[in-house]
Amino acid sequence: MIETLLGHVDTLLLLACCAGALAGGALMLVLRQPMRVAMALIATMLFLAGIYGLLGMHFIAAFQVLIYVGAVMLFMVYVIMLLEVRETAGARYSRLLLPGAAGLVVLLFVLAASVWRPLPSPKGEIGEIGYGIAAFSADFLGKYWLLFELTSVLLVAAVVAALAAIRVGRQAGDGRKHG
Amino acid sequence: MISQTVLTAMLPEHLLLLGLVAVIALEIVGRGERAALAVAFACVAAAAVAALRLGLDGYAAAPFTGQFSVDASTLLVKAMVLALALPVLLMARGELPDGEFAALLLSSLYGVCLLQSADSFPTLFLGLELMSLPVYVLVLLAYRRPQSAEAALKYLVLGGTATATFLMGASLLYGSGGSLGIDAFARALATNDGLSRAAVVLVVLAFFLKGAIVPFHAWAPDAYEGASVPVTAYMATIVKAGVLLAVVRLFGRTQLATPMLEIFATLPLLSIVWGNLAAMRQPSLRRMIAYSSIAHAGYLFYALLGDAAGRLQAVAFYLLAYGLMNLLAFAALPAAADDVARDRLDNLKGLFHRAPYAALMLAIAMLSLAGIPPFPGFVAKFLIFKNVMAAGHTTYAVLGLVASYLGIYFYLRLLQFMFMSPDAPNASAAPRRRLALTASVACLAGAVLIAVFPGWVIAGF
Amino acid sequence: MSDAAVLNLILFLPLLGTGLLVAAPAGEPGFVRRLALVVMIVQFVLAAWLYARFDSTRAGLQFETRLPWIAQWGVYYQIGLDGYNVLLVMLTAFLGPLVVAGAFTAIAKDEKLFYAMVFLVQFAMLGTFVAQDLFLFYFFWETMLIPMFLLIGIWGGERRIYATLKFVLYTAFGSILMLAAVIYLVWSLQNTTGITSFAFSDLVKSRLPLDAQSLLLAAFALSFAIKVPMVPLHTWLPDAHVEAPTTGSVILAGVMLKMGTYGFMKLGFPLFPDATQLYTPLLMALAVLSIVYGACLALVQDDIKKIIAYSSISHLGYVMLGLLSLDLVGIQGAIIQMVSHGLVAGGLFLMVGMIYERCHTRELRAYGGLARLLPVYSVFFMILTLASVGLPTTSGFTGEFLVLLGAFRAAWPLHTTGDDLPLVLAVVAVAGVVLGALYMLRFALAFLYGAPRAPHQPFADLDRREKSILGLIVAAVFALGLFPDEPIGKTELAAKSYRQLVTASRLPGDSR
Amino acid sequence: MDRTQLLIGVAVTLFSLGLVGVIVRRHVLVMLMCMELMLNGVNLSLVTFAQQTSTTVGAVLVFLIFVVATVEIALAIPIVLLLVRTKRTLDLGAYSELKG
Amino acid sequence: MLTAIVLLPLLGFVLNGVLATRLGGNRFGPRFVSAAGCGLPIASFLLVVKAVLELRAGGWAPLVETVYRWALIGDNSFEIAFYFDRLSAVMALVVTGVGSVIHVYSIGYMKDDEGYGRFFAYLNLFLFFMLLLVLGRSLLVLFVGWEGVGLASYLLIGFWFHDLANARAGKKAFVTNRIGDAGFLLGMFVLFQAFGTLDMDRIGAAFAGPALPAVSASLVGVLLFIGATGKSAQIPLHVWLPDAMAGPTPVSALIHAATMVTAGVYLVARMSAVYLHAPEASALIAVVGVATAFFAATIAVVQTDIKKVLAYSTISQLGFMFLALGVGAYGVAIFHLVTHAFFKACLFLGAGSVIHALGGEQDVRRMGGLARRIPLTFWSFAIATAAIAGIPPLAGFFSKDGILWYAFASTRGGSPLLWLVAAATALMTAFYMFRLLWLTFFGRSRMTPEVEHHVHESPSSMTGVLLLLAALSALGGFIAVPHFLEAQLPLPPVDEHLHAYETPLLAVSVALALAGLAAAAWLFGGPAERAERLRARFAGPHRWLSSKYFVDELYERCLDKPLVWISDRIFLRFGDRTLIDGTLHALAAIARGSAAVFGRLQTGSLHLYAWFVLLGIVGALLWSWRHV
Repeated sequence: MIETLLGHVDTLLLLACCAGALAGGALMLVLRQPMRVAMALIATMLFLAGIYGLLGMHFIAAFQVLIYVGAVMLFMVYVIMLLEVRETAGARYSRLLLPGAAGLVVLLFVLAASVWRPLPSPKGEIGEIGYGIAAFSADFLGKYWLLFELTSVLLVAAVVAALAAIRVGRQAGDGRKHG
Repeated sequence: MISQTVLTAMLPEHLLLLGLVAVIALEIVGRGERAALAVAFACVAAAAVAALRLGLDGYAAAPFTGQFSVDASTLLVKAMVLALALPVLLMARGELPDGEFAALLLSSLYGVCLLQSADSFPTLFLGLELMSLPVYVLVLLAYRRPQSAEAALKYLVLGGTATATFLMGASLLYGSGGSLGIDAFARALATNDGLSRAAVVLVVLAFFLKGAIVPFHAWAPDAYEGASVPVTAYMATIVKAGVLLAVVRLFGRTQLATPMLEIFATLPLLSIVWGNLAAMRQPSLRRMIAYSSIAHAGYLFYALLGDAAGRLQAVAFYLLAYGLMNLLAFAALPAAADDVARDRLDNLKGLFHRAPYAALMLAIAMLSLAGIPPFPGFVAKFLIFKNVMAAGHTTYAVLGLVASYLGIYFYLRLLQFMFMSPDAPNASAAPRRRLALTASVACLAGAVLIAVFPGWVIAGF
Repeated sequence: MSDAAVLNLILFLPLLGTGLLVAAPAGEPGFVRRLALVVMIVQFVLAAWLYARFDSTRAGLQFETRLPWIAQWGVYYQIGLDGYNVLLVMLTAFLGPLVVAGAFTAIAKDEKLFYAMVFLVQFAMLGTFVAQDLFLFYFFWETMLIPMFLLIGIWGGERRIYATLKFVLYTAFGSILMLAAVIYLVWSLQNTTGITSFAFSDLVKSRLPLDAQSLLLAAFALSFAIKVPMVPLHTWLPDAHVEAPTTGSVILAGVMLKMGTYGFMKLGFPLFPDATQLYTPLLMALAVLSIVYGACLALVQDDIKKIIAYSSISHLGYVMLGLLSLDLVGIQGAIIQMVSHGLVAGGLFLMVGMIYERCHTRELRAYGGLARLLPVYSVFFMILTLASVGLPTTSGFTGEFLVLLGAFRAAWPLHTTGDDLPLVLAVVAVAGVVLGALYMLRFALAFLYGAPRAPHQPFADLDRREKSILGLIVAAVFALGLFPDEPIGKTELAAKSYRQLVTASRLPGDSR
Repeated sequence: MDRTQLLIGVAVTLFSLGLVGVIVRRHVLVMLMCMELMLNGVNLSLVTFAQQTSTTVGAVLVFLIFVVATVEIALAIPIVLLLVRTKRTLDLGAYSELKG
Repeated sequence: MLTAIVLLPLLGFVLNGVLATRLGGNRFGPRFVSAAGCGLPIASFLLVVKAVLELRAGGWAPLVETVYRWALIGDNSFEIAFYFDRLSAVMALVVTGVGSVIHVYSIGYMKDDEGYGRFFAYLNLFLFFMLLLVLGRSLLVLFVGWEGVGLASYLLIGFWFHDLANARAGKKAFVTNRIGDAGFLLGMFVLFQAFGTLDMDRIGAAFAGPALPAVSASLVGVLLFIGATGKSAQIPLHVWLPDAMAGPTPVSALIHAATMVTAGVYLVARMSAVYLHAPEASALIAVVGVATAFFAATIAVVQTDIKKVLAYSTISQLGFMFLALGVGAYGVAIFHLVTHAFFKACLFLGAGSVIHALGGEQDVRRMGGLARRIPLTFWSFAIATAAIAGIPPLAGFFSKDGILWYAFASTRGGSPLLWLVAAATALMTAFYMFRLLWLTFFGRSRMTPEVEHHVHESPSSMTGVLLLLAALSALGGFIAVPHFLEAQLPLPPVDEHLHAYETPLLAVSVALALAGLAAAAWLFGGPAERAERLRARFAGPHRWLSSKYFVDELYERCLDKPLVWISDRIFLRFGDRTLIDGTLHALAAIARGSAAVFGRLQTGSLHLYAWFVLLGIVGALLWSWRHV
């Protein structure tokens, strides 16, 4: 019994992670406080990282935690804290709650029904790595280095854009101060 | 050797990148305001020339197999898009903080060019993002009125949704085919199971969303109105061009079959009708153009019904004519006290008596957009529907034409305002900017050229 | 200079004129007017020269030019004269100078734009007539809309916006369906015969099943019938005429309406002979309906221009009747009737314009006894009225007489074989002659006779310019009424080929 | 029901939740987070397939998505700040001046 | 030469019309007008005489003169050609002869009218078209003249156009004629599609030939006769002629008595070849003719306007002619046409002279006792009256007696019944004519003093013409027109056993004429109250007669009003405005409405936009399941 349980422990873990991720996603829609929503999102991300790990994509799991939780969400949380103190958000739901909910049901149904079919089950057991970080990074910097370069271009553009946006904001601020 | 190919094959992109770097450098040394636009102009022009030159030589290469490849038609398309960007730069002079504008425009153009050569979904994805992200901020740039922030946000959120949808589709494709090559899409189109269906649909819808097809169009009018004139022009012409050409590339030589055929006929048809009708009662030129661009997106996606052989020709020529006309319209739009007042249609009343040539140019642009001979818009429309008809979809072609009839009225309405109405009460004949004038003249010349010798242009693609 | 070159010159002279106008110095209306008039006169002279050189014994195109335009779709810039269009080209070129001269005093604002638009209309109309390539034809056909839109919309009357929008939207709707039909036609030609071509000469080789022919004919016919206009697609005409400036009305009535009938003769019927024969009864009925309907409506109008507008509907009904009779006499009559109506209606509209310049009203009630106030005017008016009534020795008679004769002659044999409809229609059409007299004389009665009465008196009788305009028109009217032999000779072969094309079945199966 | 199926199911569910979140939630920042949720759904499916087909490209794409997601937020925040400054609220319902 | 005959009056029209009106700035005065206006008709009269001589010299072989080809379509050639045979000769003589003298008369009559030049221009124009009509070889040319004289009459009736009533009368005449012309056209068409030509001699030959043509002669006959009824004011198209009296009196004499109105008679006679094969059509003509004659006469009995009386008498006489045509006595019809031209012209001109003398007074109730004041007019008028009444040996006697005889005896549809009605008509004719004579010239004067004061005899140019015409109406009967035409228009055969009746009938008709005279003399010669009493006794019938059987009112109610009503209510208001434009405006409204809806959907709320996206995705996915 225990053995069998231990035998399937990773399956259970996987199920648990999935459940957790879904729960987090669902919570995001219902929680009132943005901060709590952020927490829910972070939870979801962590659960996802867990799934990645269980699938053997440890490096992705790591980046998930590092970039998303570590960078993006931190930033997010910071902004929330920054704004929440001053600004008060309005009501929780938009007028489209019911249509949205209905949409959710239908969309779920449609998407699931579209993808719901036996897919070729993966090689090997859970936890057995599809391919290692070595192979991945080799490809990433070899076969796909164009993408790498382009990403850098994208980042440059992003930086410029962000600067521009901020500067616009500053100008507007000055405008309001002056006029 | 490789680097040699990379250099030539990506020459236009490189030039744009060069421009970007130069502009940033100028920003840093703080001389941006003056020279940025000039530098950008030079680089874009150079890139266009390079693309044209290579394209005419029939250069073809795949420096990154499976990621990026160019051939004659790709290069010519790039040349066209880049050429269309030049008037935008001319228009922008003095309307926007030049440095950022130039930089963002260049990077966005880079994305557009990338889209034309993308061979895999990751590249496509990067191209799309590289094209769109700067535009979100470009919309914001005209911070003459708070609405532009709102517009930018709407655009960003729906754009992000589009990206997510696109990626979802891509991932499903990946799942069904095990590859993210662009040809996976064609294969999925052919196969007939739920997963690939869903994948194809999601990808296509993402493009609909970017191209503003009903019911995914809602962001367009607000974004267009919120942006400043040159940016609106850019969005209406080049961004649309990028999206559409990417779609054409994505479909390659596959012929549409049901049910995708039906989706590709119905939604564009719907947006032709919707755009044409909704434009009838718009008070602002930019908003009107936005709806008209929704309708035109309809025509363009309609072209995908046509037979694969003539698809690129049709779309490219249409984009050329349509782009030139939009740019002409915006370039000819006389300056006014403030950005909001500028495109109130009421302020255009009696324009002919204040600025006859501006009025005439606007009129030409409108009529060409309406697809009335002798203006190029007619030939473009003809080409598209000819292809659709040639693919055997007679009914759809007829429906499309009839729907296009609905569009005539609101273009004429503008003519009516400019020529047949008494002068607007608070109409101020502001001095025209020389560069904008040049831009409009250039567009007009181009329009005349492609109207008189459409054959040459079509032969190119 | 070769004749073909002359034809091209005639066609592009208006464009040249537009260029000159743009270059012309601002604020010198006098110069602009004279420039416009000179250009038009040159054009007319050239046209007359070509007309003289037109060889009526040669079938097919003359003075032909054929250059590739959009080669990959087989679109050619192909123009030329043949029996179908020679008279209409002549008519257009003849009315050109008169139209311009007629506008001298009427148009007081934006002269440059005005004459430029007149030039563009002229260009488009001539192009439509001389085009021998379907794409080119459609190109010119549509091009005409815009200058007309502006002519009516800028220099028109109070409800000009409504009128001009109605005109454009009406016409454009027909054109859109025609465009679809054009594309389908060319495409099917490509599929069946393998040649990709828009040339009329190739298209008349196409063989289509009956249902396809019917649909295509419907599309073409819709567009042409709106232009003609045939009841029940006519309601744009009265508004357009009433609101348009005199020039616009003259161009409309003088030439533009003929483009509909010309389209039927050159394209609509010859391209789809079987469908045409299938639907001849319907079309004929509509033609006769137009005759009667137009006449009846003209009978109850109180607006001078509307009377003439509705009379146009009635007169063009005769043209359609003649074309549909497929009888040589009827066809020739139809062609003459086109020209005649161009002259007569054009002249009448010019005259209305002249009186309007003096009295600033189109209310028939406001007038009376003009014969005493404006004797010279009244003489010209009477002549044109009688021409419109179709009195012998005027062009109107030549047209109507031949049309009715042809229609009757075509209908009689059918009647003996038991199909009475055409005969009935022909008889009704003959009865239409009475209505014609009724409304025109009612008009003349209220207008010229009775106690002198008119607003803004006193005013001068016609001046030399107006006299010479009307003199030319009246001369043409009588010439066509007394000596129609010459023009009829020019169109003889065309009429024959038309009949031959429409009567020969071209279904896919049967062989010729 | 096998594993891939389950994971894809979860992925599309997260995607849908994100999309619906954009629809139903008024708070701007919440909405942005919902967009992130959509992307996470995509990531999950990509990773699943990558692992299943044991090809690297999927994983590569995941990395690109990380970057882009970050960038989107980075651009969204200043815009939101601007809006907040003018509208004095984070309620998306208030941002509807452009219409018609 | 024939061409010259036709063109001379046209020349007059051009000269007078251009040079002597305000069109040409009144370059030439009255003298020139009179010279051109009368000289050219007289010249063409002389030419006609010359032509007749040539004709005789040529053994009466028809002269043909082709002027030019009007049109050649396929193998159908339409030529403008003139044709001169006995019939045309007679007609041309009458037209130019009577025409010329009436021109001369007009010099005096229109002397001080401002439209002097215009008047002569119109008269010349009329003459031109009339000659075209009688000389034309093909029905086409004839039709040109036919419509042309209609135009001339239209212009001349409305000559004094400042009075709208005159113009209206002109319009009425033109339109009524047009109705007839429609029939005429159809007849022409039938003939054309049968023979491929419109030349009347060819058609005649075709009918005369051994093989009977395929076309129904009766149909042609009836159609052409419809045309004739229009021009010659037969029932039911007679309504225009009385109103046509609005024109100047010479016009009434020339156009509405002597020449134009007889065009119908000429047409039928000219197409006699057709009618010989169309007994039904002929019967119809006879019946219509006699009926017209009778009813017109009854109306004439009670008319009080001198010209109206003459007008109805004209209609009645035309009825006689058609009666003759109907029974196949074409020659006799033409004969009556000629004599009628003489005496009716004389009567009208006489009436004109009276009106002239009384300064425009036309009501016989305000005349009387003029015999001594204007003797020349009186005598000529009296002679013409006797002639029309059929008092032997004056012109009318012979022609009318011929008609009565053939109406009785012709084997081509003659019958005692026709004779009876015709005889009764003759009686009435005599009665109303003498009534007119008495009321005008005898008895006490009923004129107002100031009119009375300047009653004067007309100038010699007018009286001379009167006397000339009086002489002609006295002696015209001795011109044996039927005999002259017999070679071309043979008289119908008569049963042998009927010849016995010839003399008695002759006597009867003379008796009728005298009876009419006597009745008129008794009723109006004596004290006035006799007539009054009679009228009082038959008030009802009198009302019917004096208001012309209410035919005008009938037409007004049944034709004009409904036409206008349909045009206005059905076609204009319902058809154009409600049905067609209504539909279009509805469509436009729909477009506007949907535009508004689309606009409202664009609420600006990002939530909604996103929801649209979701909707789209769901919809597309669902759709994509089809044909899986």
